[in-house]
Amino acid sequence: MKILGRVTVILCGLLLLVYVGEFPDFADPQSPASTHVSPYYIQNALEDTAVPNLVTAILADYRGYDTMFEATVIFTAGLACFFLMRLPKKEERVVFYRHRATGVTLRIDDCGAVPKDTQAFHRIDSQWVPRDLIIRSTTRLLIPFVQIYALYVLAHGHHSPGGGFQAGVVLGASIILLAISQDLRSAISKIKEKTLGILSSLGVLIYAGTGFLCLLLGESFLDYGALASLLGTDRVMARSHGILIVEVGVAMAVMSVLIWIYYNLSSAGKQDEGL
Amino acid sequence: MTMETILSVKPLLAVLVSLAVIPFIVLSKDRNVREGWTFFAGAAKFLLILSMLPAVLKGKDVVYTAVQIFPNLGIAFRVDAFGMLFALVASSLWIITSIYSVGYMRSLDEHSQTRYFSFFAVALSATIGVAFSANLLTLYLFYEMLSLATYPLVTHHQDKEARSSGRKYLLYILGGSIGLALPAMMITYHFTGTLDFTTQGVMVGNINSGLALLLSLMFLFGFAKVGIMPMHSWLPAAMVAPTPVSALLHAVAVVKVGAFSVVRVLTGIVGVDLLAQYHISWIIAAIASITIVVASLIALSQDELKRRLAFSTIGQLSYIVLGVTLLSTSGMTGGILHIAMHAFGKITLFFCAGAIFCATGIKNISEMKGLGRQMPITMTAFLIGSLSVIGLPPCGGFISKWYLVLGTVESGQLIFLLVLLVSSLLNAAYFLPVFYNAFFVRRSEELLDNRLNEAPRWCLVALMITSGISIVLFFYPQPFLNLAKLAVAAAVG
Amino acid sequence: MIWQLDLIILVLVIVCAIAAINVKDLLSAAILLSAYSFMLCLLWAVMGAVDVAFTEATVGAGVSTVFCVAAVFHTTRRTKD
Amino acid sequence: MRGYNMDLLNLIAAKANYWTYIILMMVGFYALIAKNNLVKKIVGMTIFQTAVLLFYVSMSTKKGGTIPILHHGETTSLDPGHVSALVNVADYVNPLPHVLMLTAIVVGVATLGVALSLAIKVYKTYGTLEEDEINLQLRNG
Amino acid sequence: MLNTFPAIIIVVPLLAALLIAGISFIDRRACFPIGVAALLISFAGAVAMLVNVVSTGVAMEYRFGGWAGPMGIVYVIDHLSALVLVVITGIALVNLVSSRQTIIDELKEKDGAFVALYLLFTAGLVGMTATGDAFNLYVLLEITSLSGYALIGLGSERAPLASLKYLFLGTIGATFYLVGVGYLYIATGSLNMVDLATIIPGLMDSGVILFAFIFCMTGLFVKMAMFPVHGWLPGAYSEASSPAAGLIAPLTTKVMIYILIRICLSVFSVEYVFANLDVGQIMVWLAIATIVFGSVSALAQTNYRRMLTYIIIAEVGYMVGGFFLGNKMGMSGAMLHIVNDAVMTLCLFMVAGIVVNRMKTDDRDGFKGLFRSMPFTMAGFVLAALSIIGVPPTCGFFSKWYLILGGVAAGNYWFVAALIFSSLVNAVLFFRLFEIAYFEPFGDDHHGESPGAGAVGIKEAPMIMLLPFLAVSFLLIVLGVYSGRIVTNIIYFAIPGGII
Repeated sequence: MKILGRVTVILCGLLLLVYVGEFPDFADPQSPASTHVSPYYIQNALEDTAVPNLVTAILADYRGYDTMFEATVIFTAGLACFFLMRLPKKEERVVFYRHRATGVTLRIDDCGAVPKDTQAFHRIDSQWVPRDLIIRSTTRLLIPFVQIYALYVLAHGHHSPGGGFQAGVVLGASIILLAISQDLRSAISKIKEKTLGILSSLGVLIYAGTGFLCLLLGESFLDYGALASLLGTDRVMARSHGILIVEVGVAMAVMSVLIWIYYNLSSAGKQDEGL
Repeated sequence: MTMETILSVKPLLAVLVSLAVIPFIVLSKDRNVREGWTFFAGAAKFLLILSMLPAVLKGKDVVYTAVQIFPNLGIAFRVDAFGMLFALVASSLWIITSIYSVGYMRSLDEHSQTRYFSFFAVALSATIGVAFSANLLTLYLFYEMLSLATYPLVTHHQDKEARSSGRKYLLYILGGSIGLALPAMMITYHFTGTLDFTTQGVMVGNINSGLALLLSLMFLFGFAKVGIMPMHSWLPAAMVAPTPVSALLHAVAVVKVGAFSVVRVLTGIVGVDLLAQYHISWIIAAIASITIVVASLIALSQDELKRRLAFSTIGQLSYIVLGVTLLSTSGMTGGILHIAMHAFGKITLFFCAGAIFCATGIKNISEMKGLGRQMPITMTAFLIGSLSVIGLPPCGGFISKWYLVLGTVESGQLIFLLVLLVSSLLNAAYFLPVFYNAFFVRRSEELLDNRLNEAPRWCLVALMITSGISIVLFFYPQPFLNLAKLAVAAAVG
Repeated sequence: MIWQLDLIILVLVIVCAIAAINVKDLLSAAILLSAYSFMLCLLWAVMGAVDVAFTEATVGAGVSTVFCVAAVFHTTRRTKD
Repeated sequence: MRGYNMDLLNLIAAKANYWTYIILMMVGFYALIAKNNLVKKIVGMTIFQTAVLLFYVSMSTKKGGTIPILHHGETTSLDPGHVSALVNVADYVNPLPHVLMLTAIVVGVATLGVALSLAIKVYKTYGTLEEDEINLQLRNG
Repeated sequence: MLNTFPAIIIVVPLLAALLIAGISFIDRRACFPIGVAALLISFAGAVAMLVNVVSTGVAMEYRFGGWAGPMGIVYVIDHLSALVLVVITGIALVNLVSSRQTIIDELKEKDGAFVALYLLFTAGLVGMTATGDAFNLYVLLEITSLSGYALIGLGSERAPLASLKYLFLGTIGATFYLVGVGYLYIATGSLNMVDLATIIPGLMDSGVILFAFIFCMTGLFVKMAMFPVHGWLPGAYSEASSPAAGLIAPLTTKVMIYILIRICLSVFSVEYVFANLDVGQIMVWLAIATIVFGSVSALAQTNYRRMLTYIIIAEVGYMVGGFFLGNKMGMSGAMLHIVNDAVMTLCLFMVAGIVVNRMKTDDRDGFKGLFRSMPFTMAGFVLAALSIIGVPPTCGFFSKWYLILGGVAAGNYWFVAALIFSSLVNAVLFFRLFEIAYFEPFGDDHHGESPGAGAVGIKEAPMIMLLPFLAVSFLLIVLGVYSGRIVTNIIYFAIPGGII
């Protein structure tokens, strides 16, 4: 198998390398790719959509339909991970409790009664290490800023690199950071799986719903110009606003899906003890 | 010659009527009601076919197109003399066979008789469909339908033996039809652009001699039901079936459908002229005669009565093919006529074999010593049947064989005359000893009771009718003879 | 863009990739993968694909690595190749 | 066949990215078909997918082209009617492949997530990630 | 109204999927009806479009976001794609309805997620069929694949491994396709299929286009499980849960073949594929290898569903070979077989679903005595088997009819021989099953009541499974009878004029 693989790979590679010679030169302004369709975007994107960030303009308007399915892809992934991994809640297992003051750790088997006094005892993972003060406080300080930055990325996606997807990833990363620095349960107590599931579908629903709204308003699907009457602006600005709306949806979906996947992966579906 | 046609739905009805009663057969609680439906269907079918006879005798064709699948091809029916002859034989014999089956199945208390009668009806619909089909596609459709409908009948006993023989049956029949007949049909369609049966055949001018020969052979072996060697060995294997099924298989439906299809294709698709042009007809005739002789020789060595009958059937079927490939008027007449004559003779023999089994449980010829005293009617009918199959007066078989002999003389191929004579001698040699055993050999001492012990009444009625008919056909063969002559006229043009 | 820098990064990318699939420890493979993604992200930035670079940095170097680590944490670090 | 009659350095400079993409793709491809460990295969899969990104982004670049975000002055000062006249296509790199590759990255991470969760399930069933050991268990029933 | 249907048929399942995924966390009972309703709407839309396209004779075009191609993404519904859309939505609908009980039994509290993924899968297929944009096709392909991995992965105990293998190979295939699109883009600068078709003839002898073709074909071959790269299919389809298998097995390979046809005909022109490259012969030989391999290895299987998977592989060979014969008969045979084979496969997998539901096994021995215990199911099963074998008047016979005529017309008798061979093998396979169902368990004597009659009376599948199944098996005959009309009224329009 290895030999076969090597041979195949080397043959394919050589063949491809030879034919690279037929490509237009690297960074050649006259290559077909740079001369056929893309000039239209570069020249007209601004007046069509009033969005200087061409990538955002194309992403959310010209090829907005692709992007809707991009969001659907990530949503599908989250749903798939849930579908594959999630295990029904089982009570019979071994849990550990730690006495805050003394550091004594109680190992409670199936039938044992868990201590009620949460002030004195707190639940810990089976591979528990004492919390590092620096990490905890840094992350606690960091997370809000990360999230604010994410919101900036989302809001400013029209004029600068970024947009719904990046913002969503950053937001998700902030929660994942919380889950890693604390433990999974505290993250889950902040955002429940149910919330994530609903949020993720809601995010994509915002996107598809906006498109469908345009369809209902008599224009074609995802033609934000139709929203002009609702938003009370001209068609161009309506496109710009429409892009913002769907970006918000994408951000919601991506954030919640990434957290959702992380919950399931890091706890192998139990959603109880994580990394 | 321009054949005037009548547009009528009757052919379709004749095909469907026996399918239509199946729900009633299945749903009827009481078995008498069930058999009643069977007889009703048989009568209705027979009458429908009979009602078309006058028109056909006047030289008109009854045509009907059920479904137009391709622009120039569909499920279409065309009733001409040849098809009418076959349909008459099949439908009339179905009624008699049903009478017989009632007696046989009940006396042996066979299981799941409902299934038996239902598939019997399906088989008959398929047979009539083959008889009336106007193009090769329709014929193929009903041919396959028949193969599948007879499978549950052949394997009725559902034991290991039935399974192995059912396998053999399907292997030959389906293998032949899918593996040989289907491609041959497609190739024909590709080169000629049509599959309709026409008087002169469709291949002339479209297909060269070598391909024509190849295709004819593919059809000959592909329609394996005709039992041309080496595609014959499913027939003896299928003997595990209950006797009425064997009777249906060997006299009425299956094998005759094979013969019918081969003749249809040779005359309607390949065309007489093409057959005559190159030595195609001679080659097929040679294969047929080899089958005749070899099958008769094997039949001599069989001790189980039904197996002997089976091999005799293989031989007799090749008579039909041989007669048609003689390409002389009387030869073809004889061949086509033989479908009818052999049917009545052979079904009698099978009825007798079944009756003997019902009454005494004997299967082998060597045990039939002195059986004549015990069941005289059966053995007399057996004598008549064997005379008919051998081709001696006063039985219908004589007529067809007579025309065959004439045909060999007309076409001047005396080698085939020799084949016919030799095979007749062999037929006599393997049938008469049974009769001789039954009547003139003393039963061995220990079980010496000469009291009458006949088969169930229903069985006796059936076999008396068939033997009677085969005698009548000697004196009054006109209906079948005229049909056969018409068919030959249509084929030769 | 400076093609020397471009070349250097390209070489680094290849090195990271080959290392990632040949290292004998899955955790290090995950980390090398994130290094690889980060190199790519630099490459995108050099080529002016800022949005792609941003996404690659967040997803490739960030979230994918976390996923890989989580998976390795729940399976095993051992690997034969 | 312009690629052939060039001297080597230019050739490398002109095509280096495409070559790199092919090498990376082959590295990933090799890991995918020849590696024995499932997670290794997944790592290879990621490399395999990201190589395509390199291909697309490389074809989007232009000599002297800058990032595909129009300069702010133009957007604010003028009414949109004249923007197209002012924007010079050669100044901005081709944004379309970037868009496509954003989608491709998302697809990549989605596939990664699903693949990893499947791998965890496989490990829970067979207790190993090595394909040959799994096949051994399957053969022994 | 009608001009929005190209969007409706895909957006409605998508919205429904999202809705269900959300609702499944609140109230799971609402999921199933929503899914059925969405598929119903989608199916009705597809039928309406088919009628419209056939009656008017012009293809429907839909511009997403109001942008005309090549700037935006455009959907094009022509005769063939409308036909395939009807097949996809119809099969998805029937299978979902018929497998409701199984869904509740097999995946208890995850039924909401299942239905959502099911709808996403369907939406992806619909989009792939309708789209006129090469990259959009890739995105939808990935949606289909991801949901497919998930649906397959939650099956038997071995399912995750099978699904992971599928994921690896599927990713290779999809990525190859993506690279092919990239090569097309770098050579032409466009992603829109119509636009590409206008540009490519000028670049006939460019190596980049050649590699684009090779990459696209390789990717699609992996996805449709042609012979050398078929490895993922048997495991994936036989280990999946029966509702998932009933959706994925009939549709995936067929849609891939449709896409192959579409890309060959309307992106790379006929001249390029058959005249300039002249790959027809090679592809037909590949197809012959696939047919023979699939049939032979199907003989070796004792598990019913596993056997079916190898038959599917053989059928893929039918269609690819028929298409690359390059003449009118062969192509129409391939396109007709897309429809017929989808319905046949659905029928056979519904049998598998029923048997698994009743006998708790899909092994061959599970069929013992079924002819007596569930006669109606077996009647439909016999119909489906006859159709696969190719016995008139079932639809399988007629697509085979066209394929064989195409083979004869192209003078490629090896292909004809392969077709005949595989029909014979299918006959052997299915009659082996019938024997088991009909003879076993053996009784000692055949008199009186038949073997085992007292043991099992008639014990049919639940009506919600049985009725759709019988309807589908009856559809086999209807399709067969109308196949001539389907070909002359729909499929001939999909074949370019140059081909005789």
